[in-house]
Amino acid sequence: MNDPLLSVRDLGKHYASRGTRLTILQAISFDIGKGEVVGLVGESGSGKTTIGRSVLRLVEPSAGRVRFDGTELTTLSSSEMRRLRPRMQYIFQDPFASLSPRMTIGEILTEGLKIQGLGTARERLERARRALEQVDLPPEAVNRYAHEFSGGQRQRIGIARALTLAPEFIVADEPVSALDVSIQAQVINLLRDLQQRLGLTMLFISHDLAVVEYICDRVIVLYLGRIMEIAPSAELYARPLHPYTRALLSAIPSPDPDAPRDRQILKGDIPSPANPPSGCVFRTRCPNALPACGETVPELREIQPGHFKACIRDDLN
Amino acid sequence: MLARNPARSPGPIVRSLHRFLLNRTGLLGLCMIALMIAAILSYPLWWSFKPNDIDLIAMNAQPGPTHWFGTDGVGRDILARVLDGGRISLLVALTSTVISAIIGFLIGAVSALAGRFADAVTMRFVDLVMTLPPVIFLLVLASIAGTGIWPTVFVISLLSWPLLARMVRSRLLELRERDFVMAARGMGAGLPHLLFRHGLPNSIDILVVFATLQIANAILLEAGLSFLGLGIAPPAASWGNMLNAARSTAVLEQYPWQWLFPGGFLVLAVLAINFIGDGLRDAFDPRAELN
Amino acid sequence: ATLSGGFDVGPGGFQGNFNPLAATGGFTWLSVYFEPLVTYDEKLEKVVGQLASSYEVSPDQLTYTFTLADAKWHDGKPFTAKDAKFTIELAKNAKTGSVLAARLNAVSSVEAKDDKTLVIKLSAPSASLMDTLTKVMMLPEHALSQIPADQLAKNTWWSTAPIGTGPFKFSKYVTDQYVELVANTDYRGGKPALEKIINRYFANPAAAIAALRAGEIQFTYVDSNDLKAFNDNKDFRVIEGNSFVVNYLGFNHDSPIWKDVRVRQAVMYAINRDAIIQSLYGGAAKPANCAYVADQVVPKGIETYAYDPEKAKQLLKEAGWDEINGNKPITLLTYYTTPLAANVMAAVQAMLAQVGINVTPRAVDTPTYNSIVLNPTPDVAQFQMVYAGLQNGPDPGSINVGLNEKQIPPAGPNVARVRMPVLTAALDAALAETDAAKRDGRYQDVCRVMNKELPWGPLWVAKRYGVAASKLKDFVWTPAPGGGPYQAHPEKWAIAE
Amino acid sequence: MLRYSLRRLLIGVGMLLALSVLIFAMLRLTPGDPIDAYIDPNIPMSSSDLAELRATLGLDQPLPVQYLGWLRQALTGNLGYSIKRPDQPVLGLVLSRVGPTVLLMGSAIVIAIVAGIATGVVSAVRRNSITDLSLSVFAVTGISSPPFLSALVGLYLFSVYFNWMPSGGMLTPGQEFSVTDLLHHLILPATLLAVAQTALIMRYMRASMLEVLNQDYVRTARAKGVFEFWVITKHALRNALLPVITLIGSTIGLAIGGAIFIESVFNWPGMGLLMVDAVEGRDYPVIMGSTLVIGACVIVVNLLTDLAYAVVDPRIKVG
Amino acid sequence: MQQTADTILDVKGLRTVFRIRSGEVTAVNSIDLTVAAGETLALVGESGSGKSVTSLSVMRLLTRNIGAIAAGSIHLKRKNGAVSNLVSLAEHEMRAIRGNDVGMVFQEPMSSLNPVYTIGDQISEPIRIHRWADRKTAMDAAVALLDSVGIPDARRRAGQYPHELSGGMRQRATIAMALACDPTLLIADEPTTALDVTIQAQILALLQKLQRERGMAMLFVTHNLGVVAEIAHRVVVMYAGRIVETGPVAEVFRNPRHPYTIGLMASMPKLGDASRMKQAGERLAAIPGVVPSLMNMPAGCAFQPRCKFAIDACRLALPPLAEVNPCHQSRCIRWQEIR
Ligand SMILES: Nc1ncnc2c1ncn2[C@@H]1O[C@H](COP(=O)(O)OP(=O)(O)OP(=O)(O)O)[C@@H](O)[C@H]1O
Ligand SMILES: Nc1ncnc2c1ncn2[C@@H]1O[C@H](COP(=O)(O)OP(=O)(O)OP(=O)(O)O)[C@@H](O)[C@H]1O
Ligand SMILES: [Mg+2]
Ligand SMILES: [Mg+2]
Ligand code: NI
Repeated sequence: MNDPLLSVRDLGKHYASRGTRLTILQAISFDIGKGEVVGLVGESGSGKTTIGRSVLRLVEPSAGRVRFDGTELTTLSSSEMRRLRPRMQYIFQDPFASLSPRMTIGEILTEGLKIQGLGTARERLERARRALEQVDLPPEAVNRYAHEFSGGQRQRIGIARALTLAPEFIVADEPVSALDVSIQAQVINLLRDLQQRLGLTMLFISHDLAVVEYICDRVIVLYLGRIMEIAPSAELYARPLHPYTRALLSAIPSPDPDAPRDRQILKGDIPSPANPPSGCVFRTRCPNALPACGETVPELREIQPGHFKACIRDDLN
Repeated sequence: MLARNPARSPGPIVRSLHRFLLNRTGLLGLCMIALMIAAILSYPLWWSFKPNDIDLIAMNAQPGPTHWFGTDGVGRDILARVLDGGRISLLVALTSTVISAIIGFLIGAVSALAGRFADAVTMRFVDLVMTLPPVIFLLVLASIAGTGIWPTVFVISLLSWPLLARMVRSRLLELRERDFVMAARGMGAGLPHLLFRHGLPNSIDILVVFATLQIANAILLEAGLSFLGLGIAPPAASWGNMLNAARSTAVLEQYPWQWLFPGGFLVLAVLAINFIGDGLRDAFDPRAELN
Repeated sequence: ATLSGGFDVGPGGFQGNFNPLAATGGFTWLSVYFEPLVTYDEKLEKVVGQLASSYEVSPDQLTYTFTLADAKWHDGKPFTAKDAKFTIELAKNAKTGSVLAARLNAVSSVEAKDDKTLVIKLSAPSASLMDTLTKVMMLPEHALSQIPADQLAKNTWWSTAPIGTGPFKFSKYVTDQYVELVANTDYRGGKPALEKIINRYFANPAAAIAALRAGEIQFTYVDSNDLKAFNDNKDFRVIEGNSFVVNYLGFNHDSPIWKDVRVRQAVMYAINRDAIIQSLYGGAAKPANCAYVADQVVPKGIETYAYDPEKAKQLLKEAGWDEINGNKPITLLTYYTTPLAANVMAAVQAMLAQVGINVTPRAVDTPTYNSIVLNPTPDVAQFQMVYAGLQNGPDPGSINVGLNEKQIPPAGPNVARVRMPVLTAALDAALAETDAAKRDGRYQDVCRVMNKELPWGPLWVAKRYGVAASKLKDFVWTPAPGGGPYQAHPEKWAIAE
Repeated sequence: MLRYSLRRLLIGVGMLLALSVLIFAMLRLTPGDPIDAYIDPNIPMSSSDLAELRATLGLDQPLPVQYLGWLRQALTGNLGYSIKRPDQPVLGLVLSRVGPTVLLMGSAIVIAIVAGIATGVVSAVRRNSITDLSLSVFAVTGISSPPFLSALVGLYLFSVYFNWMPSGGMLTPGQEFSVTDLLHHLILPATLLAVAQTALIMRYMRASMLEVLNQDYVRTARAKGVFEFWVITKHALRNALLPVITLIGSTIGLAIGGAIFIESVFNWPGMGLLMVDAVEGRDYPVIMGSTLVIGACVIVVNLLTDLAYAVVDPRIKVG
Repeated sequence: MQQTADTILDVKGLRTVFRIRSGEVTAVNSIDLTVAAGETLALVGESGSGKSVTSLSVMRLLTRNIGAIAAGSIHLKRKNGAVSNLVSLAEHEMRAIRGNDVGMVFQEPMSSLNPVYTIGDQISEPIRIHRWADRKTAMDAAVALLDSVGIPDARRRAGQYPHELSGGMRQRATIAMALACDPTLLIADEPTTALDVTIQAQILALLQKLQRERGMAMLFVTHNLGVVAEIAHRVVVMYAGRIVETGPVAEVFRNPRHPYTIGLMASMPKLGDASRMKQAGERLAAIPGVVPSLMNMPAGCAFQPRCKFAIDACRLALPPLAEVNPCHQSRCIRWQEIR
């Protein structure tokens, strides 16, 4: 991974809201190699979407640099950015909100091509039909509206839309969390097939650790806008190092009636970004917190090759 | 979910039409307006009186077999004038509604989508226009523009857009944050694309409500302009200036047909347009088929 | 008893300006509590004394001597010649906002000989002096002398505590609602029969009529087409009077299309004035063939321009109208915005269209009209013809400003830009005629010239109406231009219980 | 909240300044000046007088000079004297009209809000019923009847024909002030003024209510066993009001437009009447003054609606 | 299951229909359910399978002019011991039951709380309505309830508005609201679906604790099999408006006898399993196709178009609920063959 496709350094994002400063993201750094699928997990409000969008400059990051295939994105002008956009696409969480209710599927799928001025109307439509086939939908769907499809089908349409522009890099923002289990499996399979067939690089956002494990090569664990842990997925699930990751894994209910039910329940809620705890942001809910945790912000350290964590308690490893 | 429908389905326009035809009140409105327009356009063929022919002997005649709607203070046939006035009133109302809808939409949409600075400037401007008392605005614009159909259209258009601009703006501010707009931006969409591919279709309901209210408003504003000696120059009839005749107590009280008929037609037209508006709103909303 | 009325809706009256020096109308009301030295009689035929018990004019017409009546101001102080001198000097001083200043130009000096004798000296004889003096309401020197002339108009005295000599005293003014006067029990003509008079303000004539019919007021001006409701109603008395305003079609003589007199005649022949008067005015107007209708100034045997569309067409053909203008629309500007005027314009337009003159009426508000027509260099396209009115009485001389070549804007209000040497000569002769007996003859000459040359197309003089409740007794009112003043004897007005 | 209000008011002052420039420029673009308005074309005056009058009023000076002169005075709180009623300072004149206008508009708006909301709720709850249909026909008729016509018809019906109401004015002339007298004069114009507003509010209220009735929290309220009446009045109504409040705020300006006809027909001594008079008389100082006062009112009302919004909706924090 | 003395809810043959433009659709068909005191019955199934309609039918909260109960009975044992058939109760009687004998928790804690009233206000409302308590007593009770659902600093929280609370706290508040009048039955319609796993674990633990303490019956709707295993005693699997399998949780999950249940279990990515599957190049065992539309139901077994075990007989007639063992039933004619 000597030449990552995407390299994020010290990404920060804050919002000013009525005088108070909300720090949503702080010092986020990671790389994604070509053809790699990186998972981003964390609780609601931890800033996953914000990272995904900042990377594509769908929201403007407040600090840091994002380098895509050798180009620094944060300093590009909006027209230069526009030219680059087809190479990186976004898949949205909510299959209902992400498709315009007033456009036919054909219009939705050709929109990107039209914006980029690619092809004739006929060619664009052909491409839309092909994209539909790629996601196992009948090409006749071009004349229908989004509301005529089920959630899973819509999510496929959302994926097809991202594919029409033949991107190299995709940010998939919780693409399956709004779907039913049976459909979820279909879409995960589809995404994985596509990724492998097209050699896509992907940032896969999810709050469901089980799903992430299935599709990702590496996983980033986020808490309140800070990275807690990064590790190859097999490694992470086998040996989670950070107390937060452990808690997350333990909270997932298992359908296996024989599974042990001695789970560790985190106390309280994720704190507000308006007044994050000092030091380690997780310490207020951490079962292993020490007084020292409140003093310094733990840095992200490489504990084992490729396995990073931001926690001062090495005794837990 | 309707996912398992037969393979070929008709195009979006045909389906909008279909949805409109499903709407019973919309159709009723369409019939009303069609009848009215047919009458307005064809009346010279079947009605012997001309709108501007005076007949000082038959003045202020009651509705009856010769003059179905009676005559006015100089003996002009009210039916002919109502129909002839309908041409002008509907023309003025429709064109000025279209123009003010365009202005209001563009200003509101640009304000919402073109960044904070543009937003602040345009919204302050809209506020300014909205604080200006309409009488003064009307008077000044009108005296600059003069009389006639097009100046009237101009004045009415310029007076009516700010409220729409505000409504469109707040709708699009909300829309801007929606995922599918984000998706379009992610594909490199610029302002015009966002304006017309996303902003416009998603403001249709606001535009329709505005248009239905504005048509009534435009006809009334035209009446107000005639009142100030502007607007449609007499003796050309318009529903507005015919209603103005009711300013005279004699007409108001003793010759009510002189204002009841144009007033009735005005209300009918507005009612029909409201019905059509409701139908259109549904027709433009693909989701309406569901229930 | 209290009399309420809408004394201000109607000819030119406007409440809010309580300063008689600045008033161009509303004298019906003002003269209930103020009084001029002289005034018109009830029929508006001759000038009679009011605060002046008598007056004399020197043979050279340059010295006027007034003997003043024994009157008292409402605050009890006696009215003297010094007050009269003070008032006339104020009226002469344009700084006070006086609209009479120019008309009093001829006055060279005003002397108070003694308390009861006032002498006015003129630099040149003026036929209109007495008419002007009827509008000069006497003001108390003791109340106003302290106020600098240029501040006078802005003083609140006028609407809070004005003092006059009339039969009623100012009591209170409720902004934009009404003015209340109470009886001046010391009035020299006797104690008024009414206790109070209330003048209510109506922004809309329809509302005034509603109030009259609802019995809230006992008197108001009424438009001729609103009379129907009152004519057969024994609770009301309709009062009819001459408006002294001639309505005319003014040709803009700067526009080439009216150069040929045959075109102007054609306009006259094309309009069926009798029909309009009968139907639209309901007979409440008299046709005019020059600026006048009063018998003594209209000579016999002038052309009556009876309706004759064929002749009109013939005349137009002879004049070559097709070359002059043809079918191009001609703007017919007017400041009359009443429903009646709209009907008249429609009728005129239709009648002119029959002979091939295509006019487009345009009714605008008064300031717009004035700014167009009084503009020294008007836009002829906007203004080729006007439908307007001009006051022609009680003093026939008032017509001069609208027709005399010397009065073309900016000098004066000859808005039609009439440049007719014969007419100017006739007018000048009439105004210079100091012999009252010969004056009517001179005016007849003016009328003849007008009738022949048609500087305007004279149309008619409408009647004006007021309606009073029948229970109102001894109520004297006449629809005088500007509301008068005239001898109305408000002290005698009474209401039958 | 206080700081927010102050900031808004400060912006408001800037707006008023901009407004004054705009009006000043616009007024000078209208044909005719105060002197033109002063002249009765039937009784003409000689023109030398006119020039002199123009000079005393300063109308012969260049526009920026006139504006600055006006502004300098205005900043000291002196809005000049009315031209048509020279003995009345504009400020006093305008301020004396604010009360009646606020009274009239206020009662009309209260009527409109109460009636509009009530009918809107009824037609949303009984949607597609006969009641709903007739209410929407009423609304359309209300929206499409010209204000002067409804005022005149109302005047005729209630004052002349039935003789229930006085024909105009705010108080019976010559009588002592009494509240009943005032109400007696107020009720008809206020109701007529409210008609169009009612119709408008009703339509928006209906749409908004239909939206809210589908919300989860309405279902939750029913699941708690709340009486249907309270479900609608307590749980749904308050939420449905939110968009309507904005509407009310932004149509205040238009309502003033409608008030002009009512005020002139009913001779209500308010801003509308003053303004019409001033426009007819090209009484520049009064027009400037009253526009600024109306502008200030609109700004304050908008601020108040925003604050009201924050009161009704706890999610909105102003400041 | 037999109706026993402590059966709280007993639904028999419930059929609920919706009126749509083109006629009527049956959203829920012949549903039988019983829940005993202290017991949790889970209702699982995919979106649109009729879980919410079932729970709303029990509450009789279907919008009157759209949906209605067409057949069946719903017997509820009330707090006072009386058993009423909710289907035949008048609206005002039903109103007295809602929030009093039956509490309900909805999926979206944000949208099911009224944004313009404080939490305390909303929680005390059922107490004021059903117990005629005055404002102050009701508020005190609300604070106590908030405390019991584990919200720290309950008095201050009671004065806050929903938007000022986090998602987990909001859901706790709606639970407090449902429990305000000590109902005999709590219906929870996907109460944890909108929450994070960590918060979900908290809420599940809370519900279990409350149920133990109060001994109420619970009807728990969810689509997450993990949650079912965690919280429920018995499970009802629904598909397209009908029950396809029902039985004790452990039994059904260990030994599913309906292809749909089997598919559901298989399509869930299992923690720790994925890395192995990835290495082996295995795919997740997804059920192909989508849930059929109510307007367009396949003939016979509703699941047969997606079922890999389907045979011709499946298309002919609706399979009956077959008894696998006395407490375990499956609506599949091949239940014995499939594993
Ligand atoms: N425009 C904004 N203004 C202020 N705060 C914002 C804005 N957008 C997001 N936030 C805040 O940023 C934080 C992170 O939001 P984000 O959407 O990235 O979270 P997430 O991890 O994607 O959560 P979820 O799982 O719910 O999608 C949240 O606390 C959110 O409230
Ligand atoms: N108001 C309604 N009008 C028409 N059909 C409805 C209505 N409400 C629900 N339905 C239909 O009834 C069926 C069952 O819906 P229900 O809400 O019970 O599903 P669910 O199992 O709760 O799904 P989810 O997991 O998405 O909550 C669905 O097909 C739905 O489309
Ligand atoms: Mg997110
Ligand atoms: Mg549900
Ligand atoms: Ni989930």
